[in-house]
Amino acid sequence: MDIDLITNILYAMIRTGTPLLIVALGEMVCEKSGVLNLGQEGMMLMGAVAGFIATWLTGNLFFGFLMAIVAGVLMSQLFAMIALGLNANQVATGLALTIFGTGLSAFIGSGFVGNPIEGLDVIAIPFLSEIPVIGKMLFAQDLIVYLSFVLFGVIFWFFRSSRTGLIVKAVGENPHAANAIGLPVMRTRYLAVAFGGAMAGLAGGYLSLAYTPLWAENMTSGRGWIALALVVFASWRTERILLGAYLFGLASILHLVAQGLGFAVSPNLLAMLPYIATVLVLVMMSRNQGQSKMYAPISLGKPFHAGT
Amino acid sequence: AEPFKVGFVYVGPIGDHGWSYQHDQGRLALEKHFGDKVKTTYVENVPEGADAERVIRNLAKTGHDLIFTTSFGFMNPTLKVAKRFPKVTFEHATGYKLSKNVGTYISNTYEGRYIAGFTAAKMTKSNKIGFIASFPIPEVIRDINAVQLALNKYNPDAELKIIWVNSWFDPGKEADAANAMMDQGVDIILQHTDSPAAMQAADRRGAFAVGQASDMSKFGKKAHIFSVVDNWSPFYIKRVQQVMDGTWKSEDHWGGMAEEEIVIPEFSDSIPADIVAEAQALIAQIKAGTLHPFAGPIKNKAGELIVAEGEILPHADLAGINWFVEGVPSEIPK
Amino acid sequence: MNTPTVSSNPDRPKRLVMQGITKQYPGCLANDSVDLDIGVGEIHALLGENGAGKSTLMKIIYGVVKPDAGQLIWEGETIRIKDPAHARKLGIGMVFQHFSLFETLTVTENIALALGNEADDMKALAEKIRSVSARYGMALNPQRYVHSLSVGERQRVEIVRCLVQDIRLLILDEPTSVLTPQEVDTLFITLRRLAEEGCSILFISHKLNEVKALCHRATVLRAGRVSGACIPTEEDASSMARMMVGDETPISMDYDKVQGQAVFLQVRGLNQRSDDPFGVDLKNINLDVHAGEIVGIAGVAGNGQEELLAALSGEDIIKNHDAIHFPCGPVGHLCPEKRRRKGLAFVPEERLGRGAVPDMSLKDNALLTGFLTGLIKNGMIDHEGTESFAKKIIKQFKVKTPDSGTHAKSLSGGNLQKFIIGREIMQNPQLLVAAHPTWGVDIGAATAIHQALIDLRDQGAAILIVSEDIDELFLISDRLCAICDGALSPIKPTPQVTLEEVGRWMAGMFDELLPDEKTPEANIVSLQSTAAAVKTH
Amino acid sequence: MFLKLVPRAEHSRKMAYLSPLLAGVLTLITGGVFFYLQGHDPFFALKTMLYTPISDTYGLAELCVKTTPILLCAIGLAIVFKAQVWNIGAEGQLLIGGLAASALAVNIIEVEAAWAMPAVMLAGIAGGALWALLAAWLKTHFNANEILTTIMFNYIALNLLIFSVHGPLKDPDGYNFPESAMFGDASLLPILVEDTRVHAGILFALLAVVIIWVLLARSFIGFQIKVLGLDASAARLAGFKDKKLVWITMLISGGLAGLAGAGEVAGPIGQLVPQISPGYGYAAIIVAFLGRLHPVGILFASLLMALIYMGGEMAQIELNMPLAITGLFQGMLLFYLLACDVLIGYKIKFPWSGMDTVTSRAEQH
Ligand SMILES: Nc1ncnc2c1ncn2[C@@H]1O[C@H](COP(=O)(O)OP(=O)(O)OP(=O)(O)O)[C@@H](O)[C@H]1O
Ligand SMILES: Nc1ncnc2c1ncn2[C@@H]1O[C@H](COP(=O)(O)OP(=O)(O)OP(=O)(O)O)[C@@H](O)[C@H]1O
Ligand SMILES: [Mg+2]
Ligand SMILES: [Mg+2]
Repeated sequence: MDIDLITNILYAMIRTGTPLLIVALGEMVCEKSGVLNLGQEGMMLMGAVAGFIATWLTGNLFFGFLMAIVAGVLMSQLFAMIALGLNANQVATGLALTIFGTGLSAFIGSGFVGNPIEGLDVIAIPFLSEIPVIGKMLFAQDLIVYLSFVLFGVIFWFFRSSRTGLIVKAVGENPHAANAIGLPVMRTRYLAVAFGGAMAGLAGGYLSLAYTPLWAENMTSGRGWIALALVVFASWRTERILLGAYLFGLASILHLVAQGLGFAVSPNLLAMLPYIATVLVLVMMSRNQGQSKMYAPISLGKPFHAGT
Repeated sequence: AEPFKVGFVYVGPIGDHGWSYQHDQGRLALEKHFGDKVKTTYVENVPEGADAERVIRNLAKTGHDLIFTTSFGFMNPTLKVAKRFPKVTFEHATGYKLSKNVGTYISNTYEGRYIAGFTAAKMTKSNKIGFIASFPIPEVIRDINAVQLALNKYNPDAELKIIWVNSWFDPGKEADAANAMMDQGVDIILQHTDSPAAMQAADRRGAFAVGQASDMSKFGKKAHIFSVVDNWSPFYIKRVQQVMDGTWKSEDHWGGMAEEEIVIPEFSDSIPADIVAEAQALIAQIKAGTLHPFAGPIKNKAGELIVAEGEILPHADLAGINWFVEGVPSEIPK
Repeated sequence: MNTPTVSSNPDRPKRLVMQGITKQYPGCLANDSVDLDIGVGEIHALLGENGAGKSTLMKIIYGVVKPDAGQLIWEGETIRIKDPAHARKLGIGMVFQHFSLFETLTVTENIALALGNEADDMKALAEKIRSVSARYGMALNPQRYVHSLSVGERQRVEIVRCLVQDIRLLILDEPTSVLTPQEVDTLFITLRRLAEEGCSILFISHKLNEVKALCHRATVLRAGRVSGACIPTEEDASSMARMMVGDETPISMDYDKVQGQAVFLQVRGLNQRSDDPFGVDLKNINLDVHAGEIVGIAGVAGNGQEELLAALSGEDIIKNHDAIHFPCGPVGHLCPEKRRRKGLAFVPEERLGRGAVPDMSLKDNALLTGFLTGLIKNGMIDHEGTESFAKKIIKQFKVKTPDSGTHAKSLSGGNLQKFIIGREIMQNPQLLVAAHPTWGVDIGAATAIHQALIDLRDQGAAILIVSEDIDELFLISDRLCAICDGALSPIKPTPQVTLEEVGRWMAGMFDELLPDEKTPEANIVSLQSTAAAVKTH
Repeated sequence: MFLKLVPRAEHSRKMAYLSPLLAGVLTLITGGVFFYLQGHDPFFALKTMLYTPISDTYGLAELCVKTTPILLCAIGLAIVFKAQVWNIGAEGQLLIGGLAASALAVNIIEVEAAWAMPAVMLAGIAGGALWALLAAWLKTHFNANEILTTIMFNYIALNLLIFSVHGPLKDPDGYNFPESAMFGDASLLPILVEDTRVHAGILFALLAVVIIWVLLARSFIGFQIKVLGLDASAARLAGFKDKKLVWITMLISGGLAGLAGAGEVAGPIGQLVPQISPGYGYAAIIVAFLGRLHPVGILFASLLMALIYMGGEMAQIELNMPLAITGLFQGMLLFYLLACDVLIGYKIKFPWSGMDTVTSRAEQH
């Protein structure tokens, strides 16, 4: 393998990992507050279709991304209304959201199939992007990739040192205690769900506006599920989400690269690699449990009703 | 009078902008052509499992006179339903089993592929040509062979890189595959998958790409050199007319450039004029029947002569082809 | 014990007056026009049976629960307390009965959360925590994670959380049930000091002698209503108990001590490393429990009780199988079910979540451990048998519940505890191991539970009680010891030990062993000589 | 929010039955409005979706065919979910079941003996069960989260299936197309009603419903499973072996999903094809929740789910609606049901309604 190939693989790893990273970060915040939203796929698709339509109609990519985020937030609030407002089972509500979002996005997007738009461009940062190997990977990406770096930093800081981060963690660990000491449990959860929705919408928009600038039904192809798995995989730690998203990104392009290089292994078997790798890493990580307990939101998925 | 009812069964969403989308364009052409005389119906996203039979049967039951089942996996269900509804006519795409009221049809995509192979052979600078493949079924293997045959003839130094993505439609993965190829020096990308994502990826990185199934020119202003378009309209119009007239016969239909079922709407300006002219000439020969991509001599990868000089690989063999011609660098995945 | 330093003074200015407070829960009126007032610098006790409505009333003051009717007058002004943040601003602090701490956060973070935005500077806060906790004699390391703290230390966090702010009314909901006598004394010193500084204190406890020692006034709640008030120093424990439970409920304050017969449970050289990084290792535990006696183990929570109980119940398998013997042979390797088959019954510390499944009916909860009494036939449940078993428990142990279909979680703590003890006793165990059998249970229910244990003992069962409540252990055990940091003190007949001695044991000072660090064998010898001493008595 | 939820002292049984009805009515109303806005006669459209597909024997038979795999997967999920073991892998287990069944069936095409069909079914059950046990093993031995492992195993199973159908199990006479040879008649599930496709699989599914119902309601194992799910530490203290229970529940649910897969390939399909399941394993998760993890509820829920799938097809045929409305309807129905379920545990208090009458505590006992 020559150096250019490695540079390119690393670059592609970041690009492939970015939508996963964004969704997974959003879902992690949501889960940290104790809410399990399995509707990622539905929210992403709605983000993708809304972003695409908005851009197609106005020609403005930023408006497109804005609408993608808005769509994600609206979908997440539908979830919140039922799962939080009405205390319904979160797993079932999330699944319903995915089914609903998949159907609705196909429905409203049907008139926009086959329309091309000008996708988001790469902005190479002068000098930095010239650094060998890592320059392209880190400094020759598009705005959303840079934004994802920023989001990662912000969320890392949020849970490490911010008071609001503490509140989110507290609400996710023990909502009854949080309520008893006067933390706004419900408001925190609504906001966390909304943030998760915004991130899923953004990631969906990234797919339809930057990654593959087009709209096609079901174009997320299961990335929402992978992101959900990533959160567990990362045992709710921000830095591991980053690692996991890029690892998965790498694994999912490596098998394509390997084929191009002429490895004579069945592509079906190669295609299993990312999944097998995930399981193996998970097994290795789970063996020492004490650590992950510290980060897991203990009340995840359990409904809370203040009962006053 | 009652309109003539035509039903379509699609394997994907009509929003895939590929295979099913193109069939639906054919359906729309029918409606346009016949106006009130014809009423069309479609069912999309029909899984090629247990559901297909019910969908086909429901179409037959609800008074459809002619039903097109547009994917290989619908073969056995189509035959089963056809047996039960002898008055209804069925046309199954890409299969190989016929019966009294079931015909089959397929398009000679390999003709378009041959032109693609030719153009790629002439235009590549890196001598690396990429092919994004879906599944190793005869149709795809046939097309890869057609490309390789063109390369063998026009640029034996060019290397064909094949990446199997195990999906007909996954824009992200198709784009990833295209990028992986370009990372390895590929400068012209062909695909046998449905989405225009690879075209877009090529466009961003200054490579060339050939569109597949539908006209993908919109998705790659610079990259798009031409698209090999499945044009089902003439065939659908012809068949509907035949069934209406009572002249329909069960047959295995292969339609290509001559029948206007495979069309290359236009060549982009980025191809040098002499290459375009040569390509046009090849097309004319194919239409005239004087050029056949699978005309002998053809050797397989092991170097055995499969088609002798002066012979043409017959449709019956093309239908189930499961070997690569000499020159394809990789094996058919098992 | 000390008597209150400030005598009750009805004329002191009022800090808080509650009038006609009413709170309706679905199916239950928790507070029914409650009137209560508390003066500046007053320590006021709130007494009542389980479910009398004490916690509800406190939560209303703290703004966690909104009253349906009635008004609060805070320092002369009628107010509505919107939420705990508001209450805190007014200078109200509350230590909840069920801790409201977050295990995955540090002490500082826990305290910061309750303080609101003023706690943004974590460094300064940690410093403040250190100084406040030192000032009131409750050492705390602000950097520790709460999950690594013992129950007593968690209690401190709860209290310090109130003290770091400017406190004017401190509410303590059953704060002493998890403390050692020494810790209780320290706490009381702190509280008295606070009161002297002018802070008002509302104090809930089921331990009447504590109330007597600490409080200036007491209000008694019964079934949501104020049923009486008194000056604790002018009453004795039993007269206050009568006010709480009425005349018909028996309250016993004394039981006979007896001598055991043959040894049933024999623990020899039990060493067990804890898997939990924050757990305690058991160190060379030696212990005999005879048939027909009650042995009590005192100790501050988090000193190895959980680990010892897990080893005895079979939740933890012992590597050295011989370490635990029943008369039928070694049982260290057996799972809980097999040990039960050999005569063990077990009452865990947590009623809900271990002793009983909250979301299952009492009937199903009866089956939970009662399945060995012939309720399973060919793998199928005998539903009628189970029903009648549950009904028998309910009847015999006077469990207050509409019927056996009620979910365990909707029973009050005391009633559920009676049900669980009843379930275990009804299986006629030869050995009953019970953890904290009356934790947080009111005096009426506690008496019933104690009586049931004594009855079981008199039928010849061996009983081992692990409790943090020393008074209880003195009341019902025939022999006593204490556990500290995973090691067991000598066991002595109850009449031969003093409260002070047990207190020292709980702090790890096992006098006999101190002079020359005796070997384990010697330890056994000394234990046996102790046992012999009992026999010769 | 303008509504206030007031918890009920006890769950309302009446509402438990009424809530699905209410959700159904709301779905019908919303669906009608939706169709109206799309320019269709709402009554005709709803009839087309929900009645036409099952208006004759063939339709009813098809309902059974479509219900069978969903029901088998969902009923198995009921039992793992009761144990709070989150097996999201019914899809993968179904695929492996179908694969294992096919691997046997294509090797006994010539066999005409009566054991062929049961053997094929058993192969499917074994395949599904083993696939599930793999996740169970990772959970009990390595603490690997089963949600994650089972999702990953779904993808792996799909790739294995595609690999096999393009490779070892491909019909040698099939022109290299990705499908196996047609199974021998003796391997196929018998048809129950002539002229339809309803096959013995539905009987297996119904039997499974009864067995799981007895298991959960009557058996001690079922009791242990429920306790484990509600309160793992109480289960441990009572001496129930949690690892064993995880294995048992995964075995049962994997086996049933495997049977579903075998039933598809040896039933309506009759051969192994790449697409034996359009996501039955995922649909089953929803069905299991819709049916509140109760066998009878699940039976109804899977019938309803199957009907909506068929209705979606019919709406395309008769009304030219896109397939997306299937998802819209399923999502809507689920949302409504989940929303209505709140009435089981809570009373809704409107801001304009006054205080509840205060019940005296004396009435309590
Ligand atoms: N959140 C709630 N929902 C419904 N009922 C409740 C709730 N909290 C308390 N109750 C009921 O209110 C009554 C009073 O409860 P409360 O907690 O005030 O009792 P308590 O006096 O603190 O008892 P204990 O001595 O056990 O602590 C109980 O009968 C209980 O059933
Ligand atoms: N959400 C609820 N619904 C119904 N009853 C409740 C609810 N929350 C609490 N209770 C009941 O309220 C009573 C008092 O609740 P609380 O949390 O104060 O515990 P408690 O009675 O003091 O328990 P313990 O005596 O075990 O310490 C208990 O009987 C409990 O069953
Ligand atoms: Mg209380
Ligand atoms: Mg209590």
